[in-house]
Amino acid sequence: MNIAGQLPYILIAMMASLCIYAILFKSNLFKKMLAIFLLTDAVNLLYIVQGYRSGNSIPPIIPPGMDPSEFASLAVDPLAHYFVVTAVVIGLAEVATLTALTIYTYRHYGTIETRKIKELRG
Amino acid sequence: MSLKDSIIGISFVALMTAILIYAFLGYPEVGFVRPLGEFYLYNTFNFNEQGWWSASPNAVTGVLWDYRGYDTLYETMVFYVGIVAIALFFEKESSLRRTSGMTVIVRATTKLVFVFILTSAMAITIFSVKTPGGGFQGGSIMAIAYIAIIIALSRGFLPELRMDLSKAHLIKIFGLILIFSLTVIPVAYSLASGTVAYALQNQPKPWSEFGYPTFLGLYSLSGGMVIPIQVGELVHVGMGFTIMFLILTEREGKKELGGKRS
Amino acid sequence: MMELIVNLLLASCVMLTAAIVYTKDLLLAVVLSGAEGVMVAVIFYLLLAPDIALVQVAAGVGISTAFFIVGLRKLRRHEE
Amino acid sequence: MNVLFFQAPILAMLLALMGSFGCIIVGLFSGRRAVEWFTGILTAVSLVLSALAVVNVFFLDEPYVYMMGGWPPPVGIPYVIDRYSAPLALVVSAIFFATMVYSVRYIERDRDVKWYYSLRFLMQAGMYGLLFSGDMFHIFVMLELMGLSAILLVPFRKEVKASVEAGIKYGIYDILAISIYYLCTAMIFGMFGTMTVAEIAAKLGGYVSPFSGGIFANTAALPVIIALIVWSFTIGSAVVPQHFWLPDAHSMAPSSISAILSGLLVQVNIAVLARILFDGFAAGSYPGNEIGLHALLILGAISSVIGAAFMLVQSDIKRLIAYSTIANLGLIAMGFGLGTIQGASASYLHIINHAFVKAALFMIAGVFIHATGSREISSLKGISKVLPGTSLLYTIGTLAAIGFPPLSMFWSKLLLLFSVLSAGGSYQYVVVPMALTIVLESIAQIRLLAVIYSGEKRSVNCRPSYPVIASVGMMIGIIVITGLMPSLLFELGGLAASDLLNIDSYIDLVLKSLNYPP
Repeated sequence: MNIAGQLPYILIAMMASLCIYAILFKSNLFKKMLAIFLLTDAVNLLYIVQGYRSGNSIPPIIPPGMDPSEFASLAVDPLAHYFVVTAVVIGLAEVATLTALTIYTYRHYGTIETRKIKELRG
Repeated sequence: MSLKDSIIGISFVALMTAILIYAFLGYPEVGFVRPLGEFYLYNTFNFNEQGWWSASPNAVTGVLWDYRGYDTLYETMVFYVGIVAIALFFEKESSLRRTSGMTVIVRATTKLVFVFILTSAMAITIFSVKTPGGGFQGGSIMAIAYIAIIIALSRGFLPELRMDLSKAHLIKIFGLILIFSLTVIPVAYSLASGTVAYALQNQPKPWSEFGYPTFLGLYSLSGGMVIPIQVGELVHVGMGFTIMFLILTEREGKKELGGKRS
Repeated sequence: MMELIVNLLLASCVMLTAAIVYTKDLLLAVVLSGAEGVMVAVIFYLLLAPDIALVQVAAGVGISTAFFIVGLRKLRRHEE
Repeated sequence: MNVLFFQAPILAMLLALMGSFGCIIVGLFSGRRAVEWFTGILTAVSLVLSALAVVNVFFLDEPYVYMMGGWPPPVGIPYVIDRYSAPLALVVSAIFFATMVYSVRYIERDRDVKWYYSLRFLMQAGMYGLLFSGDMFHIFVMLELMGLSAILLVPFRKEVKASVEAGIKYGIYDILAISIYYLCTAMIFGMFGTMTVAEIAAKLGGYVSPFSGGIFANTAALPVIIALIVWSFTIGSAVVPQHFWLPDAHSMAPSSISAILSGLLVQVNIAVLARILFDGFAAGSYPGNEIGLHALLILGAISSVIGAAFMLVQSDIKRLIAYSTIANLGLIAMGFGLGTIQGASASYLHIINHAFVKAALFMIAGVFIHATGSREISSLKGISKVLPGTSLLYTIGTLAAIGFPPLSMFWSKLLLLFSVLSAGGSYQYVVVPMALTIVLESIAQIRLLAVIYSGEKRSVNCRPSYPVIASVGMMIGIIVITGLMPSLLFELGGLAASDLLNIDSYIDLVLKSLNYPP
């Protein structure tokens, strides 16, 4: 085990836990929404970090004339990049949905603090 | 924030971090590519292994619309749900009225910049098989052109560019129809010919003969169906963001809500 | 060297996240999240992911921040 | 192999996708009748297509893998069409068809129907995808599709304060669950280097894939990943202690949506969780991975008792039915948590039966609420004198829900009890919460029936129209007919559970789906 080599994982774990804390315990709906967005960012970082190749690496776009097997031994992981593209788009859709609902909650209740919204029974 | 909240917060974050770090301690050090990634890199533009290729030099684009295209199709639909969210909650019967009072120079400059941004969005999309980019990136940039006009000038400038809400909806759905028809054409081929072909199949394979044509002679155009489907994505995403911002920046009337404010 | 820069950027992302969670001013939180998005984009670029960096700049920073600000205009600026 | 049968499940899914934007075009150019006809025809065709898939898998051919884009499993996304997923997809299609017929008159006073039908179609496509998918990341995308459209349909009547609040509560927690699942996919990617469910199980057994290699991290971290996945899916399927969003969301949604949410959405979540735990993490055979099953068993036991106990104190008919959903999901989780083939087959049958019963109950509750204009149970007094037919249907549905022989849920509850008793060891003590749940639920439901049949004749606002009765009748008919054929049900459950629990055959099916080179 090597702490320095795993430092990115540890930092990402802290970021993800902070976001999960904010979603669960913060009372403000807008803050919860921001935390959801940042949690997606944290996991995106985890993917990209895992797909990185140290040393003399190149982006996953084949330069003209390069041999595929040489390219495969040089470039970084395209699969991880793919997952992140998908997740960013999905994150925006989540934000749009939650923004719409939050604004409507504010119009109905005049507040977006979940502590103060106690219309329904538990 | 009270003391009790702080203690709960710090202990929760510490606990959660400890659990995650415990999981990550068994992970390998950062800095190597897993074999599946190398498989995509090796095969994506390999003329010697044409049964396994996606004909796209950009491996991310190849994974995006060929190897895992079905994921991306539904990711597009998730984005569509996001547009529906805004449209369902805020769309009202309102028309965009043309604004007046801007000088000819402002109009001309804006149109010029607008055309420039639109062209670059188009380029990012079409050349995504060669360079970084793609339908989503291009669509976002196209939307930024519209959003900049909405925020910096006014919503009323959009009719000047022959754009309004229902037209944006129609163009967006046109993009979706393009994506959808490219998805079902292999299935329709399979039903018509009685052979096996799979949804969203791009290139012919030894076990399944259907394939979209690939143009490799024209230097930059390749990837079979990847480019047209990216154009569909560009239109869908660009118009989707435009619709969202058109609806959201609308001035709020006083009497719009039946419910009372408490 | 590059690992060091990436780790530093990641650490500042953690700090920014903590600040976003802590602050009571929602507009400040939005601005900070925009800054965080820029840092994430820089990390993506340094880790040789130009595709993702482009998505992150266009969507993760530009459009989402605009979205948050437009949404926040219809809400109250401060947390209670 | 017939090509139409081969493509049928995917065609059903693509039709649902087409419907989602087709509705908007039809809505832009013509009126709501056209939208309804369009939706109805597409839903009916997808019902036929998923029936074809079931026929194919059971009678004509073996289970098979549909390789999306033509790519074999670790490279592309496999759709596993087997005897576990195909019948559930047929249930999804049937309930969507019934609620479609029901919606025509039920939401006729609402505006924006085109968005309503569009979101319904997307939810349907998401459910098909979740049931068939054999890829962890695809499950994430589909959870997002199903979840977001459900979150938007709950506050569809956005003028109602409480429904918007239920929507945002459901939204925050469901999206939290999906985000945690996304974190899990990243950890799985780092550990296994693949997203295919079957390959994860194979690699735990020592397999080295020609495409994606072996395992890259210490498997000591696996219990953490499994715990996070169970956490995420138990939020989605409302197992105690994460059940609090369900009564609000399911009671505040329009009744046609409540039927889908309560009958399908939560149970699709738990079916997918069973798929991941049994086939992905090889819960039965790999040591250390039973943690997920134990969590399901314990949480399920607590969940069922609490859900049934809360049923006793409800005064709102839809909340009562929603709490009954929590109790029944607890029973299903307990059945899967046993880890035996009897338990899995009992839970599987309970999922199917409960789906039809709960959909029927919510649909009739919607009729009652329209008729009396109130959601209170006390205001239902005397309704049986005015609406005798509807009340009779409701009685049959309730009797099925409490497990009255020979209706369908009797058999699955019986099988659940048997499976617990035959599991041996300390597992058999689980029979206590199970029996307690069944008794408490029966008391609450029978009290509701007693209210309906008491009181004097009263006036009602409106009577149910023909399509509404037809759709409810379809559901009740299915309940009665399946209850009369227990041997067929048992056989179906046994086949599905063997497909679910037999990890080796699942791995063979998925990883050897491409016979090239032969």
